[in-house]
Amino acid sequence: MVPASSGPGPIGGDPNLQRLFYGALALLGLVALVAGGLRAGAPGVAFGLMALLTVGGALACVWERSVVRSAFALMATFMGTAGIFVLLEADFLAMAQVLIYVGGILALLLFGVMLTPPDLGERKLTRVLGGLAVVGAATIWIGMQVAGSANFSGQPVLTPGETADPVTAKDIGVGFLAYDQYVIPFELAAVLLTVALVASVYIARRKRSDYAEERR
Amino acid sequence: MAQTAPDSKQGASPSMSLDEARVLPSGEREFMLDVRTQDMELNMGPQHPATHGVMRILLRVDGEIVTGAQPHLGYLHRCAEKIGENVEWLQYLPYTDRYDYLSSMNNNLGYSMAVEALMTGLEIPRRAQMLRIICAELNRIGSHLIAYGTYGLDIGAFTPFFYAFREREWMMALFEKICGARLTYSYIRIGGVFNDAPPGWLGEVERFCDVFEQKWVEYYDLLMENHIFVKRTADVGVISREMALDFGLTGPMLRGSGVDWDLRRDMPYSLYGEIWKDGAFKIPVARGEKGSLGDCWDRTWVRVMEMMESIKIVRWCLAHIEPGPIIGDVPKVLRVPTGEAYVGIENPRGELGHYVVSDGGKVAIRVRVRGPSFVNVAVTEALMTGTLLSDAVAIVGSTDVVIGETDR
Amino acid sequence: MNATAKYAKNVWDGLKSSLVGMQITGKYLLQKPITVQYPLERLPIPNRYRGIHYLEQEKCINCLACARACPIDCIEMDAVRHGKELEWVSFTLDYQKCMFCELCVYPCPKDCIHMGTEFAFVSYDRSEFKHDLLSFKGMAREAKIRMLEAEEKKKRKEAAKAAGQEVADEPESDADAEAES
Amino acid sequence: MLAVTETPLAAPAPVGDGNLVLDLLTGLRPESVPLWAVMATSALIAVGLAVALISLIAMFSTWMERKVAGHIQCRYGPMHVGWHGWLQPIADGVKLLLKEDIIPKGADKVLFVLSPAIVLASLLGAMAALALSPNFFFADIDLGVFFILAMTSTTTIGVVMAGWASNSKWSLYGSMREAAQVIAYEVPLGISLMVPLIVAGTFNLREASAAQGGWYGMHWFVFQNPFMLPAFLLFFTAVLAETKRAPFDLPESESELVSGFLTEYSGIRWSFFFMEEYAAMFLYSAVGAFFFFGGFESPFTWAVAQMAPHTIDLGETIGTLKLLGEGSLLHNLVAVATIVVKAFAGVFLMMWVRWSLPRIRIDQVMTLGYKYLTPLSMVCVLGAALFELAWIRFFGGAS
Repeated sequence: MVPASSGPGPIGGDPNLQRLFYGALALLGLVALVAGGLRAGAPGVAFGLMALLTVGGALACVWERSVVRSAFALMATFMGTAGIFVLLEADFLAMAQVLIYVGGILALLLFGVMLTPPDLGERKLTRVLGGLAVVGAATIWIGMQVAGSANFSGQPVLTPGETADPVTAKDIGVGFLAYDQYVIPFELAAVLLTVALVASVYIARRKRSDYAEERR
Repeated sequence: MAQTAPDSKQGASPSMSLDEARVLPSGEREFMLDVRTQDMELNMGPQHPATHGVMRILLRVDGEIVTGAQPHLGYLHRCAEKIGENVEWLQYLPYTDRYDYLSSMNNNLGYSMAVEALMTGLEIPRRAQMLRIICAELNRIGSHLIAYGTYGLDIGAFTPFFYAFREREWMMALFEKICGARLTYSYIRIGGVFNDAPPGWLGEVERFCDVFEQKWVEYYDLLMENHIFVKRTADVGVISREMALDFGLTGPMLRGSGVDWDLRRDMPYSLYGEIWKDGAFKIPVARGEKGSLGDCWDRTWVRVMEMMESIKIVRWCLAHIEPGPIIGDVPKVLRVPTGEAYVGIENPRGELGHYVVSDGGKVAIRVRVRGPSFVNVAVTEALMTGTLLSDAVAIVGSTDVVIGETDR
Repeated sequence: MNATAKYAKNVWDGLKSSLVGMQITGKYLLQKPITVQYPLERLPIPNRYRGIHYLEQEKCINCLACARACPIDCIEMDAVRHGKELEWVSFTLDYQKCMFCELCVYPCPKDCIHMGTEFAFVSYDRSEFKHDLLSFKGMAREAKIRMLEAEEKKKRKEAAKAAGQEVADEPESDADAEAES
Repeated sequence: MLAVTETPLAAPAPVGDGNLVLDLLTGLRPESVPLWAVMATSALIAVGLAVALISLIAMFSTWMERKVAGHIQCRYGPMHVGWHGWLQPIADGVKLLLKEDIIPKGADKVLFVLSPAIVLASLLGAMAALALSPNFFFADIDLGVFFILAMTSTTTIGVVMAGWASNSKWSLYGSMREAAQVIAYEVPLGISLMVPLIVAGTFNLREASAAQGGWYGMHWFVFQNPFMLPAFLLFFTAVLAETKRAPFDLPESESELVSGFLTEYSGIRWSFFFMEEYAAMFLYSAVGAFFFFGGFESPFTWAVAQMAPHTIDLGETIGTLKLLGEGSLLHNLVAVATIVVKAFAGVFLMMWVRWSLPRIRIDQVMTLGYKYLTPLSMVCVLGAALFELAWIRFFGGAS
């Protein structure tokens, strides 16, 4: 258990870089809020706020040098996601998100992360570059997908003859358990998470030879 | 109980084999997760609520598990023994108040008896003996009340502490009436006591005994029988019989491990031999009722039971006390005959020994004190290894150390 | 005891002992507190209380018995002796050191130093803990008169001696009458 | 925020769903002001009220705690500021505000400052679901209890953050214990709440309260099902652990961890954590009152509701004001009094337990949570469900 400050320099890294990053984040947030407000009034502002929380939290999570701070930034992401669920009138999903992700998983995550010493070489360009390339490619791909399919006019997309009662996010929330199509992926994800958990414990396991060394 | 002393420079020194499950005395098996962790050094004290003063315990912890502990003493050292070699015989008396400040009467008694042992021909009047025993036993009650109350605080129960202090307050008021002080009495002097009991005092002591007997039941029900308390203290910090003898433990620590040894009975001094023969009191010895023999619960139980036995002794004295002189024939300027003497008495915390050497002058040439707390606290190091952090606190509390006495 | 019985016993014990404890504390919740509101209300202090000293200065003969008896030498006294009379300079007691053991009280041949019932002792300045127990400095008025008289008598005696006359001692009552006039 | 999004924005018709403040504002609204502005104003008023409520609860609870502790321990407790010291919390508040603001040198300043805010904010959010009377509430959330559980679980993160940011080993211990403890006790807390939820059939606090109105206002859930009382005991125990109250105050166990996660905090930041603690106690007690002990319902509430309706006209803009009868002003006031008394009775019970019992060790906390409370609460849920089924099957479900 090494406290956060044991590494050289301030916890957050170079203060100027920090200021630059968070300034840019604040600017992004302002843009999101104004854009949302102009486009859709009060709900738009709410959406802008939630989007800022989600995206900003995710960015800060990647940016921050201290693992624990990253984990705390994740909280903003979870809360923002929950807010978006609320805006989509999926109340139950939103609350489950908060209860399970913030109250449960994040607390567990912190439990583990707080025991981890900081990795001082984590922000080396050579190490970050590969990840950055993958993330960038993914972002571009998702952006293209969204741009191709999203409807920016604000009007519901209706094929002729269909009534205006589409499946809402609320239904999707319940549908996770009700509709056959989502059950298998859901269970698969659960199995995958369990395997990952067991694997991480296995990796962190102390081997007998380690004791032998320390005892000497 | 092989112990590995914690070494701050090397890595972890696991006290138990980590790849085996530890079998608790109750038969449960306790597993340790086999995950790579790093040990942390934790400074408990000198300012910490659980160290009962200014003791420092250097803990080496692996998460919540203590892997090593080392008590550090000396933060309250006042050179009491050296002062004893520089002031006159009587003048040292106020200093004896101050090493175990919770049982000053007993300290006074121990020192006075050590000096009296050298003064052949000095006879202590019977009334003075009675008053001495009444005060010493009342003070034992007060001291055990503190032990009980602060142990409750260590475990997390606040209220027993206040109830204990309520009765202790009365006890102190009684002492205030007879000698004028509430904590540092200097009441028992060489040759007797320095003040007779004021009128009505003995009756008030009787009333105190009556009320205390009723309240004692509450103490027992409130804390000793409480399930949480039992779970916190039973099977924690087990001192086996052999270990207790090896560490030289005395008093409730020793009796808590099932060793039937009490100086009041086995090496009787003052009138205790007579009282014992009269069958007035018993010596509570732990039986391992709630867990295994010698755990924290047993030690606390011994203290709580001793309070009642002290009440019985006080009652015996009240029944047998008669008017008479209160101090023997002691010259104003005391010159103690040449010789050396060691007198050990049963303090609330164990055997308090005074070793004095005189060359016939007004000043001792050597005063040595065997403080029970100093000896008892040594065992914490051995007990804490392999326990949880909360247990470490419970163990320190159960030794009932008074730092003034460990450091002197 | 098998596991199930143990489990049930744990639940039962925990519940029962908690309720017993709460019953005891609840009983006291309804009773009147035993403490007092200190600055407004004070508990009686017994006569033998060993509080802050007081000195009967007229009786004191500056014999230093109390200072010698003190284990920590916290009493210091200073007086100038004019024949039988004392001119007081100081009689200080350092309460930073004093441990209220009452050993200074018993050796006093004139029974003039006592311990009072006052115990509250608060100050912003440590130097204030060095108390001067004197109620007056110098000499008491009567003592001064007695001293002047004695000196005058001595002078007269010497003058008479110088004059070669044998004068008998004047009676005490005359001296008193003169002093009063 | 939730009040804004709860009802569809386009639909003008029943705005407040019976909410007094919202109805009043809608009545006063000039034509030019858009509806969302009214709802936002209402939400802001609600936020202000919630903040005031938390402060008031914390003030009264601290005074009560000190008095209860004092009298249990044969002392008086605070006596000097005001009658029996009832203004003492204000004096303390002023003192805490004026204290030096200390941030330790090695601390992570951002997180150190942020954590009290997160702790208090999440509790403020949770307060939104609390209904004070049938017609006076902040946000009428269908999943009221679930929302409260979700929001209060967020305080854990704040506490963990405080412990980490302090950069003290004792604080770290406190926050680790908090994380472990809360994760362990959220399960039995939720499951034991399932028992009244089965009987009530709703997550909404107001609806649950309305379901207990029979038998002259004494048709409480505890009397409706034999598994309700054990479920309440389990719920109460889990709540003690969730709110970090003794005997589960391990995150800040004074005798072991100096002050746990609060060790490095001082002044007003420190008091934020205490405001959170007391407000959480109140909130959970209120939830307990709603789902076990009748909510707004008591013989008094019932009697007021039975009175003949009496209304007065306050002009065109506001409309009529009901004084007596169901849904009237008096009915609401009595309901507020009922729920506040019930909630503070719960708070008092927590205090009584705190000053009577010793603290549990961390491994025993885990044992109690996972091995005792969780299975027992599951048994309670199963039993309650079977009992309900049997009741419906054999007695026609007239409960």
